[in-house]
Amino acid sequence: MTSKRFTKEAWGKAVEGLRESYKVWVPAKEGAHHFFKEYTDDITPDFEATKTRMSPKHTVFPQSERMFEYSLESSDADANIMKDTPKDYSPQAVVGVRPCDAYSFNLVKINFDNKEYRDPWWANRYESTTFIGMGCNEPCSTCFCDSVGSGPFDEKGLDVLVYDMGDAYVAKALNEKGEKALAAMNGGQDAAEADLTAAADMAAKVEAPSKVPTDKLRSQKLNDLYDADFWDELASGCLNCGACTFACPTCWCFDIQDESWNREGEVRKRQGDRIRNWDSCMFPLFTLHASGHNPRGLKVQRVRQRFMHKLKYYVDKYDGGTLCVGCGRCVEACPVNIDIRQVFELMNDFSK
Amino acid sequence: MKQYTDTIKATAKRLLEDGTVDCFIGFRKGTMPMINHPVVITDAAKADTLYWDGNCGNNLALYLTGRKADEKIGIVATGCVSRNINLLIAEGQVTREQLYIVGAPCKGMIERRSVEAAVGHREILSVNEEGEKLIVEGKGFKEELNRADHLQRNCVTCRHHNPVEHNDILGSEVSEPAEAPVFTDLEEAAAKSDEDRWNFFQQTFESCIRCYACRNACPMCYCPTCFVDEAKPQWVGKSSDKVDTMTFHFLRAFHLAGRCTDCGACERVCPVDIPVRYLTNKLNRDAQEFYDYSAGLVAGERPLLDQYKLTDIEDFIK
Amino acid sequence: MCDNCSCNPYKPYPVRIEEIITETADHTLKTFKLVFVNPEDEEKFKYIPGQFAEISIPGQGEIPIGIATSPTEKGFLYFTIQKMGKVSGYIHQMKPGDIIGVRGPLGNWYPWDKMEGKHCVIIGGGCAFSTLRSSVEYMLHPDNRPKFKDIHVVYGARSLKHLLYEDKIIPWRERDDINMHITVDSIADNEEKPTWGCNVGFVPTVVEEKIKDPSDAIVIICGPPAMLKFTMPVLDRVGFKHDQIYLSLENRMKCGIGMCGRCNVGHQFVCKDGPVFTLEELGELPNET
Amino acid sequence: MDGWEPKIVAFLCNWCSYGAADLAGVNRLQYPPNFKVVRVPCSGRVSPKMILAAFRNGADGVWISGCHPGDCHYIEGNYYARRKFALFRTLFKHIGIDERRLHFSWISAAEGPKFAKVANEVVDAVKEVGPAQQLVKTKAQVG
Repeated sequence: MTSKRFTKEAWGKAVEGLRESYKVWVPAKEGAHHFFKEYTDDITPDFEATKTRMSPKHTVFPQSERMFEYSLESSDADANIMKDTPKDYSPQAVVGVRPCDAYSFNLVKINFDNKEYRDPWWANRYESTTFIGMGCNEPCSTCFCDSVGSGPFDEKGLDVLVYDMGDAYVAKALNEKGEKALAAMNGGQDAAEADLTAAADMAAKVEAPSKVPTDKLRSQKLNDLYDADFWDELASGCLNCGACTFACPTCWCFDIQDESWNREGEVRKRQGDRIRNWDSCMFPLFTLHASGHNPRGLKVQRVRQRFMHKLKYYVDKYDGGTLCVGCGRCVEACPVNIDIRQVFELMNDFSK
Repeated sequence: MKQYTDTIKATAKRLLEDGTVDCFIGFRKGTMPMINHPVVITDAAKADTLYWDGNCGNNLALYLTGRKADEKIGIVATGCVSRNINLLIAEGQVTREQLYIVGAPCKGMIERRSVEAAVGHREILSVNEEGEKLIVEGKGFKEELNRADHLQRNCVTCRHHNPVEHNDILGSEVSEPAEAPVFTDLEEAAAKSDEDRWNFFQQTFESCIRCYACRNACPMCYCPTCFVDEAKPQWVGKSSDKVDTMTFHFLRAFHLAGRCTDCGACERVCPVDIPVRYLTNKLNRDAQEFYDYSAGLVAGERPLLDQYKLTDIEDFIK
Repeated sequence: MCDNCSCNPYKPYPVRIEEIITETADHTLKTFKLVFVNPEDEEKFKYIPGQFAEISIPGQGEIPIGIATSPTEKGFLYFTIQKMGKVSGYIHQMKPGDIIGVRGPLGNWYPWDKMEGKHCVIIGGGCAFSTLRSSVEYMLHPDNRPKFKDIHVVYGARSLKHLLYEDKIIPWRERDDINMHITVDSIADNEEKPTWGCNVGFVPTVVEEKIKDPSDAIVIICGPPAMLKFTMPVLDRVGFKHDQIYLSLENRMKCGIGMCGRCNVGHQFVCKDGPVFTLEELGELPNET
Repeated sequence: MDGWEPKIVAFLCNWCSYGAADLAGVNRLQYPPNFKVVRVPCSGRVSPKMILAAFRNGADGVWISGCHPGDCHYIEGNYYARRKFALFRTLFKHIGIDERRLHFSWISAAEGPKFAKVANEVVDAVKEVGPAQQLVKTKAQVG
């Protein structure tokens, strides 16, 4: 596999050049925070950005996405028939993605692309995406990636791993996709063996500042955790807003909505769209039946669902790790400081 | 602050122990700098975990709605929170008899974003309030800031620092500025053309992610079914489309006309830093100008839009 | 790279409403007879009794509804829909000839492999009888009937006016290869008692009276929560083990394919891992329905 | 814009302005046909979300008309409406929408001529501002 060394200036140019063959996403500052933005002429990438406010999940799974479109005008021959809407699956690259965020796509994949069903939009976009990740030399204080199966230099979700060596970036292709992307980046030189050794040495020393326990989650009884006594107080301060779920790289829940509007210039000729939007288990509407019955009508039930899904249901269902990559975004985004690190402790160390 | 914290702990413990209240609503110290964790405790043994400082900007009156009618509730209330309590009583959401209000005279809450900006967005590991100073520490830096320079914007324009309704009060009342506040953003908006205002509105609210934190943080947003969630008819779409987002924000703000105490909770909780008070403040100022009305100042007073005078302005009606 | 072909699990097959049958006198339940606009779609829509589909109305949305026809009935699908929310309210106003969509079939089905060679007890109440209609129709088909031993069906409705599928259930009573026990909660004084011998009483009571032997039998049950709550103890008393009892659940759904995240009970998705679960499986899950 | 005619949603109180519209018609008073009338039990019944719904669905203007103060069939509905709309109007302008799109009037059932006059004024005012673009729900701007 190829490895290249770029000066920081050359790297900036190389990423810019990558736009010729890829749609490129980069972290860029907007207001006080960084967000992953499509790299256009009016965007200034900032590869020093530690953690973007929102995860890069929207690069594969946009907050709102048109699924189908249709005419509601009965005089049209194709009225009420769902039509595919044009999609662009040309190659895209998410540059500067952090290893934890990239790993989140591995965890989410089983939801959207499994042996029973394949979500065409998520799966096609995922396949067309190359993750060019930036290792974390200095993880934030809220990070706990290495407790949950990822790490500051975790390669699992990445196609290229980039080390920030202070004066230069060392980029290492990890697979075919990565090779291809790296080949499309001009201006670097082949990395020397010493570069790679230095990078590996540096990476080996980095640890996420926060730690969470996970060893007992699998063996806990599901119903014991469900009935545990800590949920009420934990949930008491929750606003039931969706900030945590929207910021989270692994929260995949969505809603499907039909909306219609008047065709331009014509008042009664209706056109419609079927759109899917991010949804949140924090919202009462998420589970409300048309009859008015709601299996998760109480705040505490919804808070429990979020954490149980991440730290128990997913763990049990797929017999793997947690549905959490330790990015710490929810800890930062939560307006009432509900801290998932504490929930890990409560759930892992729970005894009846 | 230490004195407030100690008194809150002791009061909550006493009230829960002697059965004056069934639960007590307060804050715990957060796990991160500049954010605390609102909590409802029912166990006197946990009173010791309560805490108070300048990062208690969430409006605790939020937790008063939807509770049982016979539940006795203890709550810490700053000026704005006490006004919200008055409103909730007037709107029949809770009764005064249910409540034991521990008043907290307030010198304004700290604006996290402002402190973060002041240290150039380096990661902050701790912020300590020492008198009028804020000691901000992070990896490799320690800076001292003036507390007064980093208050929530609503606290700067606040004229009601002391609780208007309380059973006990923490410490002594603080002085309240007499002069009328200046709302710079409203002044600027008024000077703009319709088109510029529209563009500003659109750009400001465009980054909304529809998480509804602003709505959910507001103690006055307690409708069992919010208009956003209504399906028959559906008033507003749920995608991140601009028109839907703007419709949501416009109507959310309007539902607070004459009911907003400008506690700033909505703006504080926004994960993408939208200045949502831009809309509610306009309504607050017009309520003041047209009807000489500020929400929740007088116990028992009906909300603005639930009352009228024969002489109300009508110069806009043909 | 094929969201344009038919393997897109979100894309409904266009269907035409062929006929609308008003099932109950209060007009809250209607059965919609749907015919595929493209006849070749019927081949693709291969279903097994117990499955459901998303009824897709452009401009309104989708609702998950149990398939009431049996695969042995060719050329059309039945969906019995209660007027309730936005989409079901809308379809109740639609007319024959209107085009809508059907997406599926979705979910798992009743345990037909396990039921072979066994006695079968089918218990249903209210509008939940739809997938049970499908099941009985399927079992009574000459090709299938020999596979099963005795068939008992207990079906309850609120009143005579709320009985579904009278064109089927009354003739079934006459057959000697199935034991139909139809019951209504009550018959009003001014109502004529039907000549075909309807029971009066709640489903659990009728189950207690008619079902005596749990050995070598499978129970499939689908109905409103109250019916389930009071029938379960009866089944216990009769001696059914929890792995002999299969329930069909319902929950709010959107995608129907286990992706959108809302219909889970514990770690199981009602839409994909269900809707049919054994009572034993449900015992392992949180009581959150 | 040649030949463009504004679409205006008029929320008319059943007890007064709706009757006035009738009366104006019966008296053959000329007023423009640009209105889609929604009959409401009281001007106080009109909720801000209804006004927004009109604009979202392509209205170029909205006109709300109720009984004169003191004449409300429900005694005081229009007094509440007056406060509500005073604030609504300023918020509407605050977000940058031209106030000429929004009209309010008190017209009794006997005031056929006033109805015709105000109707003309409303149409003229909306024509001045032109077709509405803001807050109109069209194809969602999403991925």
